[in-house]
Amino acid sequence: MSIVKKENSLSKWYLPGILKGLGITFRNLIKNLTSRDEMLTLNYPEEKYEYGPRFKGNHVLTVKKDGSLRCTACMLCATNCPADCITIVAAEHDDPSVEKYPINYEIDILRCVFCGFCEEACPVDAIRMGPEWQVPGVNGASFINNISELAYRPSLGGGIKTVLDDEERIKGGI
Amino acid sequence: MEAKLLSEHYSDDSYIGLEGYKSKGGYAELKTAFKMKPEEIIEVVKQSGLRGRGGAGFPTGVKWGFLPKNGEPRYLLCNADEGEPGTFKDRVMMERAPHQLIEGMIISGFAVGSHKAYIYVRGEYMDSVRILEKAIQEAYAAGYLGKNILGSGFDFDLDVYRGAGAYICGEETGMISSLEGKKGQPKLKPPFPAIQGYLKKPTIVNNVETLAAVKYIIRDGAEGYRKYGTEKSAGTKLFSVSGDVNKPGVYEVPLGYSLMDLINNECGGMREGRKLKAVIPGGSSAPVLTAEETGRATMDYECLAEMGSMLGSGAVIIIDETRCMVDMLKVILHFYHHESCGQCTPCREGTGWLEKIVRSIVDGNGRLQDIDLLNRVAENMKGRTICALSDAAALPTMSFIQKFREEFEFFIREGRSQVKG
Amino acid sequence: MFELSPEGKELVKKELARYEDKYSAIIPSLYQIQKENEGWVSPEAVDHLSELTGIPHSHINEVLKFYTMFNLKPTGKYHIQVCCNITCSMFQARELTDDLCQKLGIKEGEVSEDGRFTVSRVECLGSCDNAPAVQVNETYHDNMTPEKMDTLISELK
Amino acid sequence: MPKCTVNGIEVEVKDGATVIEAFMKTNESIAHYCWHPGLSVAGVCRMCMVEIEGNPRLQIACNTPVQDGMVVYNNSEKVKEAVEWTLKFHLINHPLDCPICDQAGECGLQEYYMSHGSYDSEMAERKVKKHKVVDLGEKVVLDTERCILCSRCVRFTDEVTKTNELGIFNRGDRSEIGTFENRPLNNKYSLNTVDICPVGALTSKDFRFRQRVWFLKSFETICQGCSAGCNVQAYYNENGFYRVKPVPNEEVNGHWMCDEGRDVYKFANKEHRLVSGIKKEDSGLSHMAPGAAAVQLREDLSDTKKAALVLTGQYTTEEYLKFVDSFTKNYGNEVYHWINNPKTFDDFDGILLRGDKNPNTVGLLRVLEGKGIKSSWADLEEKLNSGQIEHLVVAGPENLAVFPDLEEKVTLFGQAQKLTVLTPVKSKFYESADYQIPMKSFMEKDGTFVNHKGIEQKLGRGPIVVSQALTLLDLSMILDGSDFISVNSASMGGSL
Repeated sequence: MSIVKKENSLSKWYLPGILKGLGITFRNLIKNLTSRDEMLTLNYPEEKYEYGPRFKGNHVLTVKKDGSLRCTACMLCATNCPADCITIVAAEHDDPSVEKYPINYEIDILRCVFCGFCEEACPVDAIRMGPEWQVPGVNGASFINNISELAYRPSLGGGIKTVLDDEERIKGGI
Repeated sequence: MEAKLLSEHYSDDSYIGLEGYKSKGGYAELKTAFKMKPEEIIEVVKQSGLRGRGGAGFPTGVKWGFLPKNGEPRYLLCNADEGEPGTFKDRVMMERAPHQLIEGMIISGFAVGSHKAYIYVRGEYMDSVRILEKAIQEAYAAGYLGKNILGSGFDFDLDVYRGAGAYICGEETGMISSLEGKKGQPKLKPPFPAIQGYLKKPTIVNNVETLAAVKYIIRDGAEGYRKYGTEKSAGTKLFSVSGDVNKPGVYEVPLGYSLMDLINNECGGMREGRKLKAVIPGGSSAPVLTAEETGRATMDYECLAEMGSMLGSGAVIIIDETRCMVDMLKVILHFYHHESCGQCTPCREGTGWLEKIVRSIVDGNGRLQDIDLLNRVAENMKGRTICALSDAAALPTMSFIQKFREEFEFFIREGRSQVKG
Repeated sequence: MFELSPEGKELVKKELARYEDKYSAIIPSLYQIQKENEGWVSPEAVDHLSELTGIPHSHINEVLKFYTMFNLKPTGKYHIQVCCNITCSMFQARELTDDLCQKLGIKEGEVSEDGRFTVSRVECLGSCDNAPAVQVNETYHDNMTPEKMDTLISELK
Repeated sequence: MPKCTVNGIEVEVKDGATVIEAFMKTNESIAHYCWHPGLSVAGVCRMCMVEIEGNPRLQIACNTPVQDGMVVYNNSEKVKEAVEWTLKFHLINHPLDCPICDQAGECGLQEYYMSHGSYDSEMAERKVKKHKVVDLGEKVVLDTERCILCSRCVRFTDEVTKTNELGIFNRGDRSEIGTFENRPLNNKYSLNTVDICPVGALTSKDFRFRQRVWFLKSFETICQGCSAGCNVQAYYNENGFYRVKPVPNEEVNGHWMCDEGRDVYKFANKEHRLVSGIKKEDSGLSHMAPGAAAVQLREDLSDTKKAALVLTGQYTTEEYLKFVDSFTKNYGNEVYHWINNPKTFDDFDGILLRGDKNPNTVGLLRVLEGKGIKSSWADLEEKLNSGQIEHLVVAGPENLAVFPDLEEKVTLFGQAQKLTVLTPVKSKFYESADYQIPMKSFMEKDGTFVNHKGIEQKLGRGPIVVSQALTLLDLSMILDGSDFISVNSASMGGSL
């Protein structure tokens, strides 16, 4: 981008430009000090930016009304995952109306590209991409999220419940 | 104009017993038949134009002709599993004239070369079973059944088998399955029963009325029998009339008889003088006729087929103006859903689907597109299965919708029946 | 454990010999079992019959569950079967059934408290000229009305 | 031999063949559920509708015999619509279980929905509910809701095993398959019902939920479980083998295989395998590369005067040829045949199962005969008992489950001064051996098995599980003096 500046007599001198620039800086300094709401930057990490509701951050496994995992271990997310970062181990559930559920569900968050394909592939609304994204860890292992992290981490407050429950599903004949 | 051929003595109680039956000319034709050659009997039956009275209307003589021409053992089965809603003529025949059937069966057995025959009676007809069993005992005692009947050298054994409640056993191969001690599921054709039927042996299955009529064909000859009825639908037929008429019951009239005459003359007109709305002319699986069509209809195979309906088993259900057709269809479809044997997918799933759609209309949850859906489901059930049960559910559905569409639309729009207010 | 009476066993044996194929004896034998077993066929009875005839129990079970005249639950002494098919339903058979159930305080298929009655809807009984038709055990009752039904019930008691 | 035209392709079929068989012969696709070449015709699914020229009504191909000059097609609009509707009827009461259903990915309903359906469901009513997760004994789980009542499994138990466990109960859309009172389906061929089930109604407990089928690759090989030599398809992914299924071969196994044979993939998986060569030394067991162990074995054997070889019928003919040749050339003619279960060796259950639980007994006997080796087991026992054998080399079995006498025999072999066990699998009984050398399993190598009838069948090599393991061919090269391992084993074929 080229900016064409109009030559005038003042611009030939050094000092006026400097003073003008300092003026802008000083004005903003005062503005930032007096009205902090309008400040454009954040004091990260004390302050965090709030993203839109459709932001694709760390995964959340949703739960049913009774608090158990919604996931049926169909593996469609793992199939659809382009980064191959989802590992699921399925098992037989005692309740025949549930039948199949994951005993282990791991997402390697360092491999994840946050594309959201898992969310789209899920037939039962069991996985969603949540608002969080900045989760620090001390070694590689701490970036492999398991069920307790994905479904029941403290920030979720006991798990995100899906709207449709089994009873409603059966009632609706789905 | 009642033509009493088979039903001449039905009102006579003594006709049930052997003595009474013999005094009215019973077992006379058996002697005549034994003087003929089996092929001659088949030929006479062919000539007489007798067609199956159970529903399909297939020429009986032709059916007999399908049997292999060798000495292979074969079976004659009498189909008395009368389950078609609206039909009750076979029960009347068995209970009023058991020996007539037995005599017809011996002659038919002689004609087709069978030495073992069964009468498959539906389970509910316990009275018929008792009466038949007693009659068979009498016939054995009198030498009409068993070895070397009347010195003719012909052996014939007859037994009664009691069904256990399944409409589908009225289908000939379903009946054979049931007789073999299996579920009464119809068998794949080919092979046809005449080639491979009961226990994989050639088998002929005929309706009670068909077999009983053979006696009269022998008595009157082919020409004598042809005096009744029309060119293509020869003879007389027993009609079970029920519904909104003053005198429901079994009436024997020649084929080709006017349906309105049947209602007005034989059945004493409409009940309480109400207006005729529709007639189901051949049992619940026959497409319905409107009042206007009823006025033109004659009771024979051709006329009804031309009108898109069928003669079926001759069960005439008269419906007057106070009846809701949507509700009637629901009852009919419930029946077919209940009775589908579950073998072929289109019928198993389709009958249930049809009933559910009509039920949701009756419950007030119908959608206008349901009417077309019903039609399309029925259309795609037709002719896609082993037996005709799926057609039997599809045909009335299509005809009800075609002829009484506005009643269905009213029901869906208003959530209530048009006629019951 | 259910076991057929000696006469029942005799009948089964006779039926086995009566038809060309032993499988044909299943239906008559089940009728006999039903008669001796309070109006229904229990799984033990199927086992018993299988042992008696040498026919696989799954086959007997197939037959048992296919035909509607075999009851899979105990029934009352009088099994009142109301035809609710086309002609009978035109003549208020369904209302009659509901009425009857209400009077006896049972639902369809249940046994009344005194063990006397079971009510069920059945398909066409072949008595359409006398609609609505009712079959109590093996006897037909024609042209039923609520009043006639009341009389019938009181007679059966 | 009548000729007919199928979708424009002329084809000649056997007398009495049906139209569907003509379709199969031309490789024209035809939708079908109930028809199975190994079972009787039921004609109930109504999917195989075809149009026959001169017949206004659509017919089912599976029950229509081919007549000479018949012109049949199933690519007309009329047929396509009929098939789509029949599929609709199949699906209206089918539960949406695909996410949890093991059959997903190889399901007939999914397949035909993609090829013949792709419509929006018009079923607004409640579906029929039936029994789910019905336990049918040790091997099979039944879901009656998913069942499309094609009756293949029922016909299988009626016609093939003749055990009659399964039946279809009730009627209409309330029909359910099942066993009487949910009794177990425990015949020796029960898992075939799972294979032939076109939907997810019958699933195998062994395979259930362990893997989605689209993650699996497969190859064809020969079952190792007994001398019947059934043709099988083995399924695997990077974590190992998951299941085997039969492959039709009219001459050998028809369309079936036994339940025992379904377990043959298990010992080929890593957790059961011996992965390194083990030499017993005074200081304890020393682990080394298999090739190195083999070289040490060669050196050890070269000092021996009396060496003997024991062979089981679990290796390929090629291996026997070469190895027996090397061994006899280098160490003399002492070669013996270990028969694992002499009492039941000649048993046959009338369907497939053979008492001889080795896949290549006939191959071994042919090789021994060819080499002119006649030995009796009694000889070996006597020589062992009298201490006449200095070094015994045993080519042990892979499938330990069929060697009930393993412990007893290994104790017997221990009487030799030195014992070498060549084995693909680990066993605690081998711990006393001086050498344990890991071998490749039948899944990982080429070669030939000769079944009881004498039919030679080639193995299809799958992925390599233990890349360093040897074959008898490799070993014979080492015994012959080479220090290189042949190209046969590690360098070829994909590795897990």
